[in-house]
Amino acid sequence: MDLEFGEHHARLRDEVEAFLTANWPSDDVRAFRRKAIDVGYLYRHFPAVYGGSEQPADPMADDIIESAFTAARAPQGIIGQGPDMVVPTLLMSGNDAQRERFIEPTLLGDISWCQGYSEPTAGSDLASLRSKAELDGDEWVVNGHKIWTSDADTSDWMFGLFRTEPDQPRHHGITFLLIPMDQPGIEVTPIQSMTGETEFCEVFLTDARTSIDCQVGERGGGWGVSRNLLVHERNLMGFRTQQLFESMLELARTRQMNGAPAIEDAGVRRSLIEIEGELLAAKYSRYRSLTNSARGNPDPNAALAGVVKKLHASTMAKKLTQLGLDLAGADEGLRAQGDASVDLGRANEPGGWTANYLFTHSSAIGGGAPNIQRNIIGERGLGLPRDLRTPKESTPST
Amino acid sequence: MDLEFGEHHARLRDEVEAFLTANWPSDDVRAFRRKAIDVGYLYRHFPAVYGGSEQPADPMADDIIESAFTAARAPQGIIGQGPDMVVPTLLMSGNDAQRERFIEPTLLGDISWCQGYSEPTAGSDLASLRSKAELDGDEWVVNGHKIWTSDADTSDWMFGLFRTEPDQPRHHGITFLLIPMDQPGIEVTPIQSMTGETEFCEVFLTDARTSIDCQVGERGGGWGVSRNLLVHERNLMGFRTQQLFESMLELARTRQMNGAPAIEDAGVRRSLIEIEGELLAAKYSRYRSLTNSARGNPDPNAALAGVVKKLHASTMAKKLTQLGLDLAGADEGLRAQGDASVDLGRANEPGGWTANYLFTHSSAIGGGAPNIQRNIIGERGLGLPRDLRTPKESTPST
Amino acid sequence: MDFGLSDEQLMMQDAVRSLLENECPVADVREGLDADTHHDPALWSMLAEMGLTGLIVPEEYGGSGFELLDAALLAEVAGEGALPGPLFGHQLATLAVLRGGDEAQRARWLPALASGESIGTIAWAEPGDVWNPDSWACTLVDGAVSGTKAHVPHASIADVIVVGIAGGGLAVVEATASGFQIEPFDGVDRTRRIDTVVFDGSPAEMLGASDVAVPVVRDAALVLLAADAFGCAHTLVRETVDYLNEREQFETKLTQFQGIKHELANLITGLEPTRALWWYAAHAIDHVPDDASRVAAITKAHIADRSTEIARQCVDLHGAMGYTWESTVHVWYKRIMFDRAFLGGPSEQRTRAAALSDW
Amino acid sequence: MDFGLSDEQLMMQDAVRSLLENECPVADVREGLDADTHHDPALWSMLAEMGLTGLIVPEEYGGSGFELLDAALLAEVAGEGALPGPLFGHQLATLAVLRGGDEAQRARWLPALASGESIGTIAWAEPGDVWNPDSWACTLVDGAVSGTKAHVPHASIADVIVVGIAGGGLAVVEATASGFQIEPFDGVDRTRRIDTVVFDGSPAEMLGASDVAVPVVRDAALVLLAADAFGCAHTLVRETVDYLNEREQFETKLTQFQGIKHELANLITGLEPTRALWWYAAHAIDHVPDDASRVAAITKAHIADRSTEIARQCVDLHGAMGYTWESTVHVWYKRIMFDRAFLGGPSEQRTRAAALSDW
Repeated sequence: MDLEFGEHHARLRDEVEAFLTANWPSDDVRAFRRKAIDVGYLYRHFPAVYGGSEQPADPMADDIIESAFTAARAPQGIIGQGPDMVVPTLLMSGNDAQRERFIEPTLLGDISWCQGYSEPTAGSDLASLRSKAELDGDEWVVNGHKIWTSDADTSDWMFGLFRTEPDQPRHHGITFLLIPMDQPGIEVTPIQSMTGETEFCEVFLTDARTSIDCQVGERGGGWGVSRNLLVHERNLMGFRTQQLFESMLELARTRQMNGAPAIEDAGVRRSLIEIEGELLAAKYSRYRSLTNSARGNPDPNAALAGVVKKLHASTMAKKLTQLGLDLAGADEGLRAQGDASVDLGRANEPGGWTANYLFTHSSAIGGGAPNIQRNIIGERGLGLPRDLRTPKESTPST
Repeated sequence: MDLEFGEHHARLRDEVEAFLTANWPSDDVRAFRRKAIDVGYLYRHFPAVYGGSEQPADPMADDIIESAFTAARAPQGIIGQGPDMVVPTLLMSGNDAQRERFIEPTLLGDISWCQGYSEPTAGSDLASLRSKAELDGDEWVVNGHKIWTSDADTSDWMFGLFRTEPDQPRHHGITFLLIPMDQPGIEVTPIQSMTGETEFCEVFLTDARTSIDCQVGERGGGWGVSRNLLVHERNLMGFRTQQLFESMLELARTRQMNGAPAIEDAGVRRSLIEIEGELLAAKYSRYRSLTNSARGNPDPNAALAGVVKKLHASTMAKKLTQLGLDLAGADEGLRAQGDASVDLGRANEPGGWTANYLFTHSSAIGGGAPNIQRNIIGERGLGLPRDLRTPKESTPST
Repeated sequence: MDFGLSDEQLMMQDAVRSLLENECPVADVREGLDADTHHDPALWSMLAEMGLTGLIVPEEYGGSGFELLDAALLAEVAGEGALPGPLFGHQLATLAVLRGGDEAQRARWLPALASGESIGTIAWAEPGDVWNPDSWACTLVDGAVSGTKAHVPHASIADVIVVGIAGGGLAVVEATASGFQIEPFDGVDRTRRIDTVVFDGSPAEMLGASDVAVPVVRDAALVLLAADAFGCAHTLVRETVDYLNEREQFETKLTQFQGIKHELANLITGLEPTRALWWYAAHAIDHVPDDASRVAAITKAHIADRSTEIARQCVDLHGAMGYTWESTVHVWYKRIMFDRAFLGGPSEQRTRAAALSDW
Repeated sequence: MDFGLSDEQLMMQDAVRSLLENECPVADVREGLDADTHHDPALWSMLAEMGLTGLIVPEEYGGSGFELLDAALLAEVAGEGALPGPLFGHQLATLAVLRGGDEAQRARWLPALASGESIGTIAWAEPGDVWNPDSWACTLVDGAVSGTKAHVPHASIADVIVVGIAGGGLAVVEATASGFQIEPFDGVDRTRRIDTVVFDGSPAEMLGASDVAVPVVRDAALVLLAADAFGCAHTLVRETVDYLNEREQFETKLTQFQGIKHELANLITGLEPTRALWWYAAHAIDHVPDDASRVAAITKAHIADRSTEIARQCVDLHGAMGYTWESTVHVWYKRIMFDRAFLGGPSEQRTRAAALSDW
């Protein structure tokens, strides 16, 4: 184990700062990103040949770069499902033409993506999805109804799962397709969330079309392709709790409780340390997982650590935002989210804690509801047998 | 609603104290109990004709009497399965001869009882019990193996469930029998518990015999008889947390934490109030339930309140003993139970908190494990459908 | 001793439940969240006709003459149905006049409050999370109130505003008076709007026995919030059961999964025993005054925690649908957030209760 | 950066696991609970032969020259197998001499401690729950120790006792010395016995750099306890899974019920991420000294809580059998109780960590 902040780290910090001084601010965000990739500061884990910077895993270097970019308010990697989900999927399951066509534009923000995954009758139980695609010459013709699709109204492309062999049961006969959003067969309707914002959409596909070149992996093999995707999605859903914790410390210093700053209250102090314990566990687990991937997975408990990550993150986020909202006092507790967002640096602005508190529930979307997580943990993590189910049909393993 | 501490309560307190001054201490505990019953101070809810004192429900009066008896160290009702389980069962399902024969001697301590209920392969799933009884003339001949039997080594009689119609499935064909323990066909082996004590026994029955007069209810109808019993058992298993809470307050006053009594620590204070909230909820729920029974059950949510009681009590006991053990400090946390017991008035003696802490696990025995409780709460309390089970056999309702 | 509800009390609750089901179903409540104020005068009249606006007002002033327990039972049903409108503030204002007013003041305000003709509210908090009467800064000088009050329930439609005054007094401002301005606050619970009220020399009259009324009003507020949260939480559990009973996953009814069953069982096990707790806390205000403040604080803290757990879990048990505006679960969830925060959260209440203990 | 175990570390753990499975299965551990001391010299020799008694001792003194992370990895496996005997105190005494001793003192004691020929222990606490070195009352006057030490691990078989001295120093008493008496304490964890030791003028020698050693020994103790509790908790989950896999109720395997599956999932979700936490806490003692004390306290508190939850739930998941002496679950349960209490529980550790924070 080696966590030294070595000389090369000090050097890196100086180099990053020099780079930022030289190149930011700039009017051309895209060009800036391209430069930052070329020197190895962004998309550090993606292959250079497809537009990444292909650096060895080094979370300390990641931290140094991220801190410097944040301090300079310089653009970092595109946040979203393109770099976090589509790119890894294409790297694992796409063909070279698809990688060439989509990866670099995605990393540079030229192509934005939304996910066509959940359906009204297929939430956590994806294998029951009904949207279908039929081959018409060299095009797939797609009909169906997707839901809980983030940013569908602003995205260029959708990636998703569609039933292509209707006679096959459950997760068989599903194909992974990429579909351009700007076409007459696609209609997008926003869904208002409990926060009052519209984070999600419904997407109606009526004879929408996409080229057979946009099929990823084998026809009927979409389930396998999507399983890789799920792993990445769960990483994405992790709550960036460290920044929120810093905001909470700031809050505890300023809020009065019984005539003194809350941070002097013995119980509050212990509660803060309790939450910090969770945060540190999550942080070092991330280091562990990065190291383990870089080494080719010698860690015998890595699978268990992987499957608990999302439930741990969402449990932690709930505890953290509850304490934050309570510490913020009744003025905040009674306040609507309003214009506040879940921008973690602004949690202490009016409505900020309410926003973060309510947002913890959005994790039920996409990454799988908590009880699905518990099943995965029990079955894949602890080797427990599968649930009892209604014996109507023998259900294939997911 | 009327909770006034009225004049009659003040009068009662004076009367009880006068009674105790006149009659206690005494060499003849049995005669003292008989007198205390006759004036209406003990076994207040059992019919007078069978040896109880048949008073109207009045928890405030109960509290007044119990406090005075406790202060005078005078004997109260026999604690145990006789008065708490056998007597109610005989009142509900026995015949007059059985009531005459068993109830008063049980209340006065002349007959002590143990429960022949669980078996090695039938714990929470009682319907799968295997011990059997066959009729031989006017005697039942009993063979089998009971386990988790409290005080079997010191009891005069066992009450229990035995399979009498082996061709009937599950909970059908089971009969409720009373069996004298002092006979050659019964062998008792103590089970050492994790605390080092022997609270439970195994009982091996080999051609043990009991008269057909000792069959309670119909032949094959023991399941119904036992369901009434279970309700009473769950009352019995309730943890007497109020006294333990008083001990914890005493502890918090004396223990030092960061150079001051623990009771001055802001976090400890809130934790104590949090636990007091649970205790008060349990206390007033008990008042509610007594009132509701006395009135003939008009309370529309009484069934729900009833089914959650035991899980609430055991959850509360776990929280309470954890805080107590932590407050008691490492000297106590490292200490074995030793000679300490779960005598609630002595929790602050060495080993007392360890004893109470470990004892919270004994609730898994008898009253049903927590997950069984959760099923009962979900199904009977919230009307949820029954669990999925292996479809091998359709299981009759328990 | 008798620790149960009377037939009249159960009937009152059932009658209100029926009224809300018919006149104000939750779908309508959700629709109204975007309205200017969430107050329906027709519904208010129906509540008034049932004697509920004057529930705790003695009959001599035209009220029903009931106790705080009855008010709490009403608050429970209001929580169950997420009843929008000014009832919460109205009950507290009425209580303040009843306990704090002299004979003339009672005679002046109670009849119209009891009949529902006047809507009352209470201006308790001040900006910066000031809830403790000892810290009030609003002044009453020469019969005129000046200062700012925060989180005043439904101030914009109130006729009678009871205002906390520096030194721990309570004064009454009539809405017809001049010299105050109302600024809506963007509250999380849009069924019970709260406003900021800035007084700048509004004519006002001090209640004669304010010192008696202040602790009673605070205790009552805590208990009414607890009863409301209890009602909300019970509904959330029932709504969740109903929703999940209709849903299937892996060809199985969701409620047949023990994971869901046991979660709901744990939640209801935390909640149901607290019913008797708030019953007692409400009863104590009228009958066991020495115990009332401490038990009210314990009760508010305890039920805030139990109902919050239920709210957060029940939202998650609805899956993605639980996160939408379309689902109604957020209506109760946010109402519980209000009940938790108003007058201070569990931590503040437990700190108060500990200070009131004879440890 | 490299945040993972080396092949050597994984092999060391596997080797110890195999040894314990073969030489000290848990059934034997349970049998030994009633013995006078739970120390098996043959097993100790095997551990010594594997280099484990001198794990952190530099090679120049005959040790293996590893780091505290390795000691913690050993503690994890010791917890997994509920290894009885003096290892815990031995590691701390060795560390005290290593970090606190001058060259002559190291040369005098380390070789025998490393080879396992000498068993070491640490006399840290004093009666009345005194764990803070600032409050130690034992005196060292003219080369003689007087005073009482509590909770000394396996004192009765120790050859070298490191004793905390008033003013925050550490002195070494050899068991061959006169002037002290050992009184067994009836401890809850009977795999690691603890004794009270009363010194009355025992010859002793002060370690030269005690001030350096004291915080390191305390941090190391906290981390070793955390790693032990982690190992215990992991085994309890595995044992529970195995036990329930074998059991049926209502003709269904118990582990097929979601109620059990989700409970176990929640428990392991709290536990598994803490593995990296104690790795880091152990690593920090050797490499990030500024962060070591604070992280050690956080880690001990956190893992004590997670492992306690697991212990209590896993006992209950065993049903009535879990309450018996015959079942082995209580062996780990009580070991976790020891790990939780020794040096002070979660509340004390969090209070310390907060005091060490730069808030």
